Amino acid sequence: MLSTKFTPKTKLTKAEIDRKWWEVGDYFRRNSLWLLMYCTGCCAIELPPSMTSAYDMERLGMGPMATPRQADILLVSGYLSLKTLRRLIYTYEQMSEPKYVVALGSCPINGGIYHDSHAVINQLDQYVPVDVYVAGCMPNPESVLNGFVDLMEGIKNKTMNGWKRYHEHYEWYKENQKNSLGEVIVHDEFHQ
Amino acid sequence: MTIVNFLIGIGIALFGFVLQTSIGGINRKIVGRMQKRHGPRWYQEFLDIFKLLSKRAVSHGWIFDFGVIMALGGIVGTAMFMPLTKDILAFTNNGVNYDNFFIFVYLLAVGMLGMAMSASGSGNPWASIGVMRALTTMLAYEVPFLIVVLTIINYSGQSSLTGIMEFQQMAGNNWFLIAMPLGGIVGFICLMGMLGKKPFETYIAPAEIASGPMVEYGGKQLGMLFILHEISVFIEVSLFVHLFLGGAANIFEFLIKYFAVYTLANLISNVNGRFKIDQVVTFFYKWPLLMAVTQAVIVIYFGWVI
Amino acid sequence: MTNSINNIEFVNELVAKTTKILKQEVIDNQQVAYEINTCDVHHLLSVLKTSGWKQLSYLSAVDWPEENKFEVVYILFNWEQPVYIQVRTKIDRENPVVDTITTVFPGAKYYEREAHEFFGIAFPGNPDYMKQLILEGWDDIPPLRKDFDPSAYSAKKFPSREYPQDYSVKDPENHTREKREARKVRGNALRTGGKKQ
Amino acid sequence: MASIELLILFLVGAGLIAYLLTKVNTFLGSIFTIFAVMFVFVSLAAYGFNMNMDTVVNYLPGISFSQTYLGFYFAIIIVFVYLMVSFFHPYYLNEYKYKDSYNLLFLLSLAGILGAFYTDNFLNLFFFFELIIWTTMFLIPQGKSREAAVSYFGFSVAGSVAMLIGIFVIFQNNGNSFDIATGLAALNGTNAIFVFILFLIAAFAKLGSFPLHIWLPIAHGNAPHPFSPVLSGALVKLGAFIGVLALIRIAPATGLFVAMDLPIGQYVVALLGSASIVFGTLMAIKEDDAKKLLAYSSMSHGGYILVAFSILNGLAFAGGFYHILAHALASAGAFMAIAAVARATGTTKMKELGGMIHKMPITYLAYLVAIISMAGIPPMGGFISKWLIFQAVINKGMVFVGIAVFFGSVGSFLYVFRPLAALFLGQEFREYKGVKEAPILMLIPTFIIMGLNVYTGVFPAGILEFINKIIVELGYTGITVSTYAINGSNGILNPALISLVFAIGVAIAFVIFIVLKKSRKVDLMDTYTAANFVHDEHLLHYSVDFYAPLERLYEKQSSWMKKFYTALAEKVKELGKLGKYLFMSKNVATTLFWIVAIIIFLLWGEVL
Repeated sequence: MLSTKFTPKTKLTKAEIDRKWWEVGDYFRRNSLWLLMYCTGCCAIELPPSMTSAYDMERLGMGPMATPRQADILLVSGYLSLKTLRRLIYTYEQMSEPKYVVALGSCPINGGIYHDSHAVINQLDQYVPVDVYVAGCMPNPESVLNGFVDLMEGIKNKTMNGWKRYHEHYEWYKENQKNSLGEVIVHDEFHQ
Repeated sequence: MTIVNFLIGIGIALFGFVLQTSIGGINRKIVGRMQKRHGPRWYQEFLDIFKLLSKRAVSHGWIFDFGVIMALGGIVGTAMFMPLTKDILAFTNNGVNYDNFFIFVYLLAVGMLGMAMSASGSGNPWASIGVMRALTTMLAYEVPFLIVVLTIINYSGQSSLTGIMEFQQMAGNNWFLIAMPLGGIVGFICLMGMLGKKPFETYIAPAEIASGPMVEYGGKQLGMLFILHEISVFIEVSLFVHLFLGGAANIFEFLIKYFAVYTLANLISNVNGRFKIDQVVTFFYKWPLLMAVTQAVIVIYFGWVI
Repeated sequence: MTNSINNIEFVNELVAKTTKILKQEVIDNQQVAYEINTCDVHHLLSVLKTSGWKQLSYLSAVDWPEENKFEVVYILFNWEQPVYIQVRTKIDRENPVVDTITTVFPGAKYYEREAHEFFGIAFPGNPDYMKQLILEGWDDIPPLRKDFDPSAYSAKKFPSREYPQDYSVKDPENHTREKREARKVRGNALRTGGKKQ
Repeated sequence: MASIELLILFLVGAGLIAYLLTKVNTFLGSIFTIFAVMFVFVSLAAYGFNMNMDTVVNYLPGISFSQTYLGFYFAIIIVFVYLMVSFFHPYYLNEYKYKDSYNLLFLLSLAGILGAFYTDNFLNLFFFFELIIWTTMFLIPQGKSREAAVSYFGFSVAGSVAMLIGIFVIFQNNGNSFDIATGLAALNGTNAIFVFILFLIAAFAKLGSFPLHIWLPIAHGNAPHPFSPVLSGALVKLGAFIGVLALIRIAPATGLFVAMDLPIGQYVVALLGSASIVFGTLMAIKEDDAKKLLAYSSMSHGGYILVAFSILNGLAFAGGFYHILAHALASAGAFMAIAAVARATGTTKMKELGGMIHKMPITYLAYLVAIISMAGIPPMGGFISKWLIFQAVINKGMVFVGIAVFFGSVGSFLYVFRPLAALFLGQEFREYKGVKEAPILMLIPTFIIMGLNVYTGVFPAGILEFINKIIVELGYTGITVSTYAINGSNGILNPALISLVFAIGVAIAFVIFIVLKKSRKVDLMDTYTAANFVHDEHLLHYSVDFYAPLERLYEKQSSWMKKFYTALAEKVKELGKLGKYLFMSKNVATTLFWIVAIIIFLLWGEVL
């Protein structure tokens, strides 16, 4: 409501100001998404064509980053064995917020062709919140980029709040992790 | 010295930030076109920086934050001294210009020290390795560069940047890039080292040491380091413009020269691989140093200047 | 001795001279396998090491539940004569114990730990063989034994996605062979520029 | 009026009292030492600045004093360092074997220093020098090794002998008078060159400059922790004093380099100083022990001082004198910080330490301020002096000296950063969990030195005006200094403005930092490890062979000087064996024969 001479200027509450700033922040966030590529599986091979001149991810403001602290998106490309899942959770918790998870391929969705392996998990969103799934075995670069555009739309519509879910349902996630992994942070002779 | 001088100084630092961030973005686009890509938007670097500032970062203790503040403070302070043209300059008093060349070299070092401290304070070994490489690279490029500057100051009798600028713009004097061709080449190679462009990009090396000193930063600290980086690039490229390209009589001349120098450095960078750190040192202490000394001997002891 | 057939003959002679061969198998002209008694393994490996097979490429096991045996396999390689030698020996499946060979090949330390982890074979003499190596915090019977059911384990440990309806495309009639033929024809047509062959 | 003679006698008496008190109670004796040094410092500061000291000698036979600005400048700096260090004594002396004599020797060496800088007689100068050398020689082995004392003494004696010969030449030249002023003035021709070289040998040996530098890291590295700041911040400056006598007061008329307008002798000294800078820098980069590293840095800074004094103009002298002050403050500060760490942890090896900042933040700040000054970065004192020296070097167009000067300046970043990263920053080691900040008495001098380091960098005008008096006294024109700005030969510097702008920059950065979202605090071990679980902080602390790729480039060459001196020592040993074989043989007749032969040889032409 515009303030005129006759209507007194409405004072915004702190929550409203925060929301406004958050929307401004969202504009920057969705136009500059940096990836941390967790290249575990075969879907990683789809990333070079989507980054280089054929599809050029950089025109969307996206680019690869070296460490989880700097990145916004944790890109899980392919199947996750127990060992990699432990590291994935560790990496996810190191990322600075807001953070998003994009999972490529069918393996993180339902285990894919490894659904009956003793070492590969079946469903990633039991352990960390996944914002966008890109199905396919493997998904081609168009669908990968489409997934990212979906993510941007979602950030605009405030639906991509997996990192908030992780905070809210922290116990539930930890419970699942514990059930499947035993302990998340392992101690053995190589890590002491 | 009034408050106005300080406001002008802050304005110059802000101008430098905006200028370099835009030109950096344009250069990313140029590189994209070179690689047959569409390239990012020209204002992409602004988006990146503001996004980083909006994120929630992690902190590894007070030195981690204090180092970043000290680094950005040092660089902003250095930028406040930088003259844009021979008249646009923050600190001037009764015809005396306080823009001594050594301020830029050593006040810039405060920033570097702050960043190194903060990076080491994060407790990450990659960061320490990156700092080690950055300091070693600095040891490599600084000496030939300073020898060339020694020649310039000795020949022109001025160590203030505006003084050097005016000396070059006087009738009968050439730009130092032309007057001292060997020194000019050395200066440009050293500029590449200062900017951390390939092949001297050893201390960032994202695929090798996980972006070196910046490994632990995210969110606002990284955003501040990006601002720091943009301003320090502004300082370094402007130094080259003022020292070797005759400075600028007006702001447009400055912009053109600045854009040309930065784009050339960027283009050269994009067709090069990366040196190992010891190769950087041996490279700089072989040809650039030899050329710099030759130039200095020619100019100082023989007085031969084009 | 550049000819690999000669090499294999040389190996045959060497092994026969050293120990009793239960079974011999020439896999190809660069690989040969011998099955020997468990007690002879140490001796044979030492002899082979001194004769040039300096590298222990791999150590693992095969599960034979019908025979109730584990077959431990040592693969050796020689950098001068290109022949892989597999030394196999069968041990009891109920009480799988075989002496360590770290005295001959110190690098076998990690292979033995791996074999212990995946088959449950004990290697007395190797102080570390009980430690975990690849599987972190494993809580079931060793997974490469044939009586281990990975599917059941997966169902037990890893929650699976539940679908309200079955999305999988199942072909009631088996047309896959005809489809393959048709694809072949189309491929040929493309390759030859539309001309029929 | 404070009398020099009484001050010296007071110090000797106080030394004896301190000895007795320390025997009773270490803490009491050390506190007494602090007050004794403080008394001397206050007397000097109160009367010395205006040349109001009483130089009449009533009691000491054969000794005479006079006062100069030059001598006072050195004396006040050194006494100040002594005062600061004496605050450390109460906490360290108990570790040493002969702790009773520590305070005695400390005060006696201070007496020697006062005498050396105030005397006007060469023989007295030599006597006081020997007093300093002998007292400090017994202080050094209280630390770790006797070898350190031996090598310190060996090089010092070489310097003393050279100086003594020089003094005799002057004595003969000056009509059998030991007077300093007339003696130096009377020198000319070949004699002047001869004395110049001899005095420079003494200066190089005391300053620890290339090629007489071997003792420096050994003595500094192994000296008692509270004595290293004295060695590096104060005693090394004795060499600079002799250097000033030789380079400026004697200044023999040798050939001239026209291009640089500089005598050849001076230019050679500048080149040797440059070698000292480069060599010290490279060795410091390689060193693993923090104290030895700082010792090599002292060597490199000694090179700067030599370079400054060999460029014969007021600007360079101002740089040199200012550098003496700045380096004394910086190196005392750095060594004292290391000493505090060594007290808490028991080691100075960088590979055994880490993360001390979380335990000792004030010590860390002291070290930080000291190294900023040492590396010549504004807003600390080292920047002013280096700027002045750069101005002089550039103005003279000394290209090759320039390479060394710039190399040392950038190289000093590399080596001073190493202890910072390895000792203070990085991972926090579990074995030092119980370590605490240094006690309050040790923090007092730390704060004072920190403040002075900043003061010398922000408001150098007052000090530079005093230095101008020295320069005028030496017969050169001083530099132009206004309240805030310093005029160089080709530019103007405003240190206060630089500091202010830096402060504004930091304020801006702080505002940016504070308005943004607050960061999440995480543990030091929670770092990016390529997603590996690391539970041992030692694995995440990168401090061993920090500059390995750089070191590899010169590791073969780095031991040349050491090998040369080892070979020399071997030769001397062999000579000694020969003498032993000839004289100490079992056959008495042979020994007698040699003795008679030598007596005849010595008396040939005199008596016989």
